[in-house]
Amino acid sequence: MDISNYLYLSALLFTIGAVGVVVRRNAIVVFMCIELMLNAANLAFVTFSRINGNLDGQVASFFTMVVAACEVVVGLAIIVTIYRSRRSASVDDASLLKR
Amino acid sequence: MNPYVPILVIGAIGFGFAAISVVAAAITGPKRYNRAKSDAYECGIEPSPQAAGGGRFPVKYFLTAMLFIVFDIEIVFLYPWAVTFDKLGLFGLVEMMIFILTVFIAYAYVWRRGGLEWD
Amino acid sequence: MLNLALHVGATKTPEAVLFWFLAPLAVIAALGMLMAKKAVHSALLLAWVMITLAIFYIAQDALFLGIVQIVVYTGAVMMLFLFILMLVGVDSSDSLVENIKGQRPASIAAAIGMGGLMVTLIGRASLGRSAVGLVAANTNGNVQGLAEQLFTKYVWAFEVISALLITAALGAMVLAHSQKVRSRTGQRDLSIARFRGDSLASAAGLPSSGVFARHNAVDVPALLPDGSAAPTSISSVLKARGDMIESAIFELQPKEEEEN
Amino acid sequence: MLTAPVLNYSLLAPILVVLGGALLGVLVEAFLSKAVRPAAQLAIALGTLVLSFAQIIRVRNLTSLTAAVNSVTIDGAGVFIQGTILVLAFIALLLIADQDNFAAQASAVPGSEEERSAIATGKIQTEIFPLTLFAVAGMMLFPLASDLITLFVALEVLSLPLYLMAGLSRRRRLLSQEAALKYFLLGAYSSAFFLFGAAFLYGFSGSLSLNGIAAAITGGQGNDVFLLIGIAFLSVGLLFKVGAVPFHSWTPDVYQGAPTPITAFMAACTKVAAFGATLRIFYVGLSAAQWEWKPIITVVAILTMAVGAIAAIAQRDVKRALAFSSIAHAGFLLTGVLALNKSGLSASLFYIVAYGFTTIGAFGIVTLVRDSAGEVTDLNRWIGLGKKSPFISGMFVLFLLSFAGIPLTSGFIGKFSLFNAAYETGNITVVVVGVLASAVAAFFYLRIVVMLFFTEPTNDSVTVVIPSIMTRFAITFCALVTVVLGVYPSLLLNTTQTFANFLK
Repeated sequence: MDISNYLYLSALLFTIGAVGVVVRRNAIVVFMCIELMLNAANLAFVTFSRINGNLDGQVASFFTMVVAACEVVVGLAIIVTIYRSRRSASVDDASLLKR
Repeated sequence: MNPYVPILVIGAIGFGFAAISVVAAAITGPKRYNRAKSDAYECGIEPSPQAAGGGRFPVKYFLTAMLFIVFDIEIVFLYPWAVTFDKLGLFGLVEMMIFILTVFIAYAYVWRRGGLEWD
Repeated sequence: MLNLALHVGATKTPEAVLFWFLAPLAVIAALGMLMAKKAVHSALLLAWVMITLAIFYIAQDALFLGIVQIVVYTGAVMMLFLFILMLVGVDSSDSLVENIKGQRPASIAAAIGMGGLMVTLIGRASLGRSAVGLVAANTNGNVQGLAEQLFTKYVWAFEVISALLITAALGAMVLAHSQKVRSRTGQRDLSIARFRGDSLASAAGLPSSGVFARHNAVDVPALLPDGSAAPTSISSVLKARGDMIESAIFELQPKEEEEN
Repeated sequence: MLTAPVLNYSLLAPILVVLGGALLGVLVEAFLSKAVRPAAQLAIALGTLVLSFAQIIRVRNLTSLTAAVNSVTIDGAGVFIQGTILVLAFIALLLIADQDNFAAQASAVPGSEEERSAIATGKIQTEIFPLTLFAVAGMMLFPLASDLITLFVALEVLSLPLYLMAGLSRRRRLLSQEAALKYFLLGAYSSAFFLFGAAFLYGFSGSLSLNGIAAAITGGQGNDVFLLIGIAFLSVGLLFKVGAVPFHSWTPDVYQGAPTPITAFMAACTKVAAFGATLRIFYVGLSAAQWEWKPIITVVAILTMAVGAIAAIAQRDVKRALAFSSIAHAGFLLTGVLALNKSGLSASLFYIVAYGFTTIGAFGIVTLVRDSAGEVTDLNRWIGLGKKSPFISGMFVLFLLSFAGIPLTSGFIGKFSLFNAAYETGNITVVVVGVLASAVAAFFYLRIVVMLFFTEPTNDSVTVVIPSIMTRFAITFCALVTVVLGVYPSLLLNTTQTFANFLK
């Protein structure tokens, strides 16, 4: 098998994630699609690390995981806040950011 | 791949055992159902149809989980540091101390603000 | 994959078997995540994709990353996602965000075009050198090699990460933690309230259910020495759930007339 | 035993000071009582920025490729951008310190009893100050970072606090929270693109450092397909951040929803930092591959200028209008990226200073125009404001004129030198579109001037509140900079000339 297959897989997963962000409406699912994209980028990093024969790619992938985890904390905190606000039917801002 | 073969074998055995147990129980065991048996087990109290709060978790679970992740990441950094501690020497120790102290400030903040209190 | 010009070194058969077994599953799971109606199903499918990727990392000589992927991503991040879904309601598929309208079909087409283009491009790529592999870089062990890079070459980024961790903790606290306006009533406050209250009747504590009662079930009130029922002896949880039986029916009938 | 990495703390001092100040802020949050916190936080934040600026002055003429192993490059342009961010952040912080704009308790559900009691007891969310400082630290690191990991980490350090702060508005909280969500989702989306591009650039060159990538491009031993994919995705990530046109849709919504002082901070400082990094990536890392990206960036620049200028006309909301104007300015700044020479860099540096001060000033005035329910951002209700408070309206007009690039304002000099640099390098199309877009934008700004000064006021509930001393200072300072740079541009132009160099 050819190592480039991993790159195809990475590109496919990235595309699926990118489509998902556009298609889905639920903020949590959109966020999961973004996580899928980050994972695809990580797979590319690890594969290239093997191709290039140095560990820089793996370090980059490691940093990505760590940073993504922080991002998840902040993002889900925002989603939770919105969810709690919306459930308490306050209608003074009903129009929101629609154009 | 070689070192992982035993792991795969263990995994296969574990999976096989679980599958065989479930199937065997389904085939050999007696099947006499009644309402009490199909109820959820709740220490003798009749289970209520839905948990308090409409089956939803309160926010404090979530807060705990979020704080867990923050310190989980710290641990993930500690592991490679510990493995290479002998090679890294003093500067590695200093770097890690700075890192831990910084994250400890976050801990102090969370603790003082009552983020770790359950109710 | 018609044109595989990128000959960066073939891998051994076990890895090929692993890849061709798991990669289609990963793609199917990712597509399922995209299509699934319920958010929980999406989350579980995403967790599966992540585990698959962890296996691929390990197969590609990135042992440590594989473990971190499982510990951080599947173990912590996906768990957090599931917590949120529990918070929002498991069966929720409601829309929380309004995307930009009208751009949807165009964006899907663009994204698929992008993906197709990428796959074609990678297919036509020729690296011009063979893959080096990580045997040399991993001689002292993968974790050791990674740690050496992490704590020397990328030490600055590592230190800056701590700022990110603090920001995350601050964010979680600011947005999700409600500070109590009143302090919690402790044991001391409670006992003061008992003795300084209107009556001393409950100073020694409330009666427990089943004491001098006609049943010893938890939802049956205790009887006070004068034969009247004490509703306070029943746990407030039962009361809140509406599982309490009317206390009056358990009271003893006054028998004074007969005696006189 | 490994050799210890050498961190040059003296050169990193500006960033370290800000990070230290932020940590101190968190400690204050943890251990000081509620009553002392606001004052202490403000003092710490302002003091930190001043101290950090003093460090900038100290290191201004030093250069180094190895200040933090190979992750950070200290050079003229980097130091200049850092200094700009510090001054802008200082001014923005004065606006932020007017705590009336922020939620009393962000975790309280809008409209709930808890929120009312939080407002009644005068609670204040003082975490905003350390968050701002963290964002500033990220912004200062972003344009200096010279490997892809550090770039990514800095990008997140600057973004995460901004995501949070965008949702902390005191009034119209649902709108604000939704803006935060939108900002977050699209920001994370763009980070994913950035990373995927970074992965392919790494695959192309085998190195994560910008210099390594540049060497691989000139060496020509890499795979051009990977390079192309890498540049494309990395650019998408960056263009998202600067708000260039196919990727701009988040800008108006976020600018409108976020609390106005945060919008000012975001619009000025984030754009400066993002352009600093963009300039470094394209000038240092990818300049040898300019034939691969120049055509696309040219199209993006043209689209950005055109859409920003035209869409602004249709806006009925001041903050949205200013957002579109900032999109147009991103387009102008992209012409500086296209120029790829010293005069282009120098002009870009001048432009970000001019743009930054003007933007903060304009948003600062938006915070002052209010009725009983809070800020009034509906343009129709600004009609005739010039008669009620000519001074503030006059200042607003000054900022608008600078946005439009009318002579005797800093905006004119900025645009002139940018277009000049682009013209020198033969990007005639871009210059023509730029001039046309400026003309369209000028029409829009003049319309606002007419509304403010030459139309009879219709409703009386809108007033300009008396600004606090801090806000007054901030706006006046911005106005002064706008005028002085317009009249004596050589004051700054000479400086940008000296500092306009990237160390490779």
